[in-house]
Amino acid sequence: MFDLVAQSVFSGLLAGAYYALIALGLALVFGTMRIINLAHGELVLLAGYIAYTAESRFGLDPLAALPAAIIIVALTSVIIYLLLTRIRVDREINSLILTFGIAIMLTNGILMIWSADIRSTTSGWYLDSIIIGDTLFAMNTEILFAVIGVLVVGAVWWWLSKSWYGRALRAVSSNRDAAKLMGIDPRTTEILSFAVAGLLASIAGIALYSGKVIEPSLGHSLTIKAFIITVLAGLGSVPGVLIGAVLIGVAESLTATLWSSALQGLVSMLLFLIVLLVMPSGLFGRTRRRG
Amino acid sequence: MMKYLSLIIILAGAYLAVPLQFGGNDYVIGIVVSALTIAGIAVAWAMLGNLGGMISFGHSAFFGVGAYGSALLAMNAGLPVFPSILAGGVIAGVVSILTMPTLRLRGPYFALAMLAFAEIFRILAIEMRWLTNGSGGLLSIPRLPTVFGFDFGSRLGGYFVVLTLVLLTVFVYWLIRNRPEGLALRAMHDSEDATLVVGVNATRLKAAVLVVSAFLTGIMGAFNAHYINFLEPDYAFNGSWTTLAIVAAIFGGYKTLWGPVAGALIVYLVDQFVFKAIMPSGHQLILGGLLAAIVIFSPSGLLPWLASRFRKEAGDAAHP
Amino acid sequence: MIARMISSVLALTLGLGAANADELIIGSQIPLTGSAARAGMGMNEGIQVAAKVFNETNGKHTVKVITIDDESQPAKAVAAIERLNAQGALAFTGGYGSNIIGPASDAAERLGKVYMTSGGVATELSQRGLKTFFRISNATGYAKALAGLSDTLDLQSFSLIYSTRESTAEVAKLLEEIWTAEGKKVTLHPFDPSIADFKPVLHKIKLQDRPEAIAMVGYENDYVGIIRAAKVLKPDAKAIMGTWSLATPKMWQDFPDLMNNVYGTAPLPYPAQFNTPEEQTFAEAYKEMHNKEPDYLGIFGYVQGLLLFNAVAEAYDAGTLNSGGVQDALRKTEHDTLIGKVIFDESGDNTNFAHRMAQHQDGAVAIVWPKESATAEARFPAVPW
Amino acid sequence: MAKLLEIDKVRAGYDAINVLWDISLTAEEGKLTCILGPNGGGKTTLMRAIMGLIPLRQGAIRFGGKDISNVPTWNLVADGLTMIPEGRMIFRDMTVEDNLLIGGFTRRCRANARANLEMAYSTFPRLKERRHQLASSLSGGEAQMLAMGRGLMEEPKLILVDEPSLGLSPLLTDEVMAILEQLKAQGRTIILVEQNTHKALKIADHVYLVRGGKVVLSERKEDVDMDRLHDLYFARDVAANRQDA
Repeated sequence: MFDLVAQSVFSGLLAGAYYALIALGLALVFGTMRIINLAHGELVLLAGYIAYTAESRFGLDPLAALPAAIIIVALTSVIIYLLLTRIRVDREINSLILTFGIAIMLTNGILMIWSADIRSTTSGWYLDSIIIGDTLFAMNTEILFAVIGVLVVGAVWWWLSKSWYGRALRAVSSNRDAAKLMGIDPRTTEILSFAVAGLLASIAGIALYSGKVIEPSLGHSLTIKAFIITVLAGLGSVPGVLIGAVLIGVAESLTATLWSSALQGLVSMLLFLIVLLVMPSGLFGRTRRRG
Repeated sequence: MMKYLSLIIILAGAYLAVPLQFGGNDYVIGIVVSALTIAGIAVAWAMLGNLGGMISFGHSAFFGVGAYGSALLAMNAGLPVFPSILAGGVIAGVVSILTMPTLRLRGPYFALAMLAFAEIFRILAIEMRWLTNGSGGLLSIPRLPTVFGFDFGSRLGGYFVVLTLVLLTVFVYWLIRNRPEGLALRAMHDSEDATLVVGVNATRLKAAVLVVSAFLTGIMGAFNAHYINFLEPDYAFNGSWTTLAIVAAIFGGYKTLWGPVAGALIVYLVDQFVFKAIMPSGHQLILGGLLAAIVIFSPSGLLPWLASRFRKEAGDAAHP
Repeated sequence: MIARMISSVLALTLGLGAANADELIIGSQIPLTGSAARAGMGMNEGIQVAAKVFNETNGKHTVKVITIDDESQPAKAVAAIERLNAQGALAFTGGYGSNIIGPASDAAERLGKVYMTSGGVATELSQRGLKTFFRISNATGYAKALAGLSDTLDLQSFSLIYSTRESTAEVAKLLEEIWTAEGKKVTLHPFDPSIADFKPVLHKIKLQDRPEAIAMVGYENDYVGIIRAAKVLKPDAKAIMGTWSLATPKMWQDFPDLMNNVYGTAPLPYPAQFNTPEEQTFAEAYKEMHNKEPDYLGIFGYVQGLLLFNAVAEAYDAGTLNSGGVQDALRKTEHDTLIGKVIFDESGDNTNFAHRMAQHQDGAVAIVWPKESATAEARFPAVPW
Repeated sequence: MAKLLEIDKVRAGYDAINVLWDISLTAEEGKLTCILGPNGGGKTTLMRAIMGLIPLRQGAIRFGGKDISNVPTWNLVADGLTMIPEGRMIFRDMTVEDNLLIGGFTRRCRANARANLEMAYSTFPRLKERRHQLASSLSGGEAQMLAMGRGLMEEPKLILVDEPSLGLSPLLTDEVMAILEQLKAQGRTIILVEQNTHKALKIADHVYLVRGGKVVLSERKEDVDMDRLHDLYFARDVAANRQDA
């Protein structure tokens, strides 16, 4: 029994770090601009398909596809931002609808380019198992991207809190006019943050491709997962994203172990609702309320 | 007077011209019925969005509950189909009480909390096998009956039923909108503080609108169950019931009475008849692009845009 | 003005469909987008091959297949059937997923035209008393094949991992019944289709169930996830087996390191050992059209298509198209097909449907059960890890 | 003395409402120019127009002889033009220190940001005590100090100060005025917008009175007649002599 739970928690932790990668880009844009990018999951998926093309067509390692993925995905992300700036009224709901429309376009575009077949890496190293202390099992890719996930969360946290542009981004989100008075061009800053969100989606997409199976209709569920984690974390809390993601990962994993994997979705949704209703600003959010 | 006249023309067209023109073509009528089903949900959704300022991503929860409720009552309790459709709506309304804690939430938080409810109901429908037959679903759900020699179970019969349901939904929406509470709710959209000063109990009103919206959505779900004669959790609680309705409502203009209906008809019919003919398997791409375009170019929706164009033209004509 | 526009558009989209004298129009309602797109595209390839083969070999008639994407949605599937009917279709084929086939075949029944599929296995589909519904596959056939193989291998305990979707859950239920009746030990592990990490499930199987065999009922992405998790955890099982979409050349090609020694249902071995002329014709046409080796969905699509085309042609010649001639032609005889003899009963089920079990053996898909069709010995005990 | 800022017949406002009506004034280098006027007279709108936060409808603004009428705000800041807005415009959900540091965002100031931070802390010791608190937790006076400290981080040539005494105790107001005087002594050019006539006049070199979107008085401080100023301020003499700068 102990082995069972230990492995379950271990798997959950690894899954959590991976979920954090998926959620981070969405959390960044939502935390700083109050925009929920419903096409975020599709951006992650797009990066996964770029890795697939790099691997199957050019024989490249999935990680080697990262630069190409970053360029294409970050560019797409910036285009989404530029479209979002065209919205004049009811920004909250209209940005949801606009990004939803873009998500539909991306899903169908991916389907047309890459067909409905499932894809996953064939690079053996990623899938080889690694055993820790004879009792904990994982794939190399899970360990690799868990480490990357933690590092990236740290890097984003540092960027937002310590760098000039990170600070500028927070300033723009806090008070746009005052930020201009500090010599900040809000558009440049926001374009940068969408580009960074695209970069994060690219890393997440490589993690997705090298550990899981991708198919064109996957984007939507990635977006939902990312949003749930963002809400659990609390608005604007980057470390909270990691903790919220790990919470979901471990909860899902323990549900599968102790109960049934058919109920994973139920448990994570209940967890989401409970946190939302009981802790109005999320696990680590600042004082801003949702009510 | 003009207003009533145009209403009469629309009604006559809907009840007479459409059946006369397309009554023999099950395919066209079938697509129109699907579009009207979306229209019904879209109106119920817009009611919550416009009156309560609450954007829900989880209306498929009420659609599914209404559908299962009605189907199970008709199949297991032997209730006649029309009363059981009504009962399905009532069940959806009652179930919406479970979701009321979410009324404390705002904006995207409310939207996603409702989505979580829809997902929870979907999984429950899979797991509660004794009641719902799990993922196997329900086949051969009783059709709409034949009344006074008219077969409501036919495509055309279904058309009349769903048309009437949609019109009733719009009528209910109109009634609520024009009551003082409706006005208060619309004001609340702009500022919650304002209504608190006026002395309206905002939360109770919102709760009432939620129940009505859930009831109307449940009715559409119940109708669909008896029209398609089939249910399974993934279908009944499918997110597309919500997203299509949102798309339709936004497209037509969710703050207007008829916008959601017009949006549903246009989006669905144009998508199925035109885009699908041009692009047989990727036509949703165009739909997505259209949606993005309307948000950018006419954010209040198509109907308000047309209305302003019309007024402008009329104004130009009056003052040459 | 608007009304005129709409009616002209309608005329445009509905008006194509006037039939040529001897060109038989067949409607194909199939998911090319949405959740079932993958399977739908595979089946569609088979149907197209069937049309090509029919048109080249029949001599007397040609068929024209009109395909409409049902977007994996029941209401659109029903609409597709009605639209195909308006375009002059004499019968329908296609369909994937019992949830979509159910309402679509209901619609076909109302129109009095045959609906032929291989994509829905739910038992209830053939218990609705429809006269025009036919399918060449069913859940029982898959379950029997898995159970038959495990008897031959003398396996006594199973961990059954299955998706909570309707067709997978149905096959799993049948398997559980068969094995339990035989006094074997079965532990069930249902999972939600959205699950991506199977390690917790496999770990449970490894430490608690300790089964002789792991059985999977799911789809390609599920198989890949399960076998990957098994490769990491290495449970001490003697065999791993699954149902459709598993023992296919494509799976080997895409996931060679996962598939070796895995058992799955398959109609034909691969590399195809095409012995009969019909098999050869099929294989050549398939390769020519799609530039790849045929897979199991293509075979089913081909078989269901060809059966239907022949029956329609027969009824056309007999002048019984409108008086139930197509279903009579389907019901009255046995049909020799790529997947063996097909015999339809009153409910439209293929009573002779029995699947074969194949095993991935170093790049080949070898039929290992039943003995009379076997192309190789089963490797046992053997797992991919 | 050189005219550092010239405002030439500027017209500006919000949406359908025009607030400034052909307003003209100048600020001389190294001097403290004080703009007085009643609430709603257009003082803050003028500040916002200078900073490019609202577009000009007519007229021109020159900074050091260069036309800056359509230059974006952030470029003006980079050129040494700074506005210290009222205390409400601090970044409430950032810490005090981050608020100050962001003042040094422009490329020109980044290298000196740390040194400037220490300077700001020595000017406003209270801020140093609260450096790690969220700005939203500050009192009104502290917020005003934060806004000033943040503005100084921008190493400005010309500082527009918008009603620094708003909501402050008399003691704190004196403190703020002393700091402004100090800045002037350092050779910076200052435009001070105030309602607190007496305290502002003490440190001003030139005085404008803005009412109804127009300049109704422009005088050197020495020439100011308090009674007349008050009459004009409260519009007691409608026929008052109108003077353009």
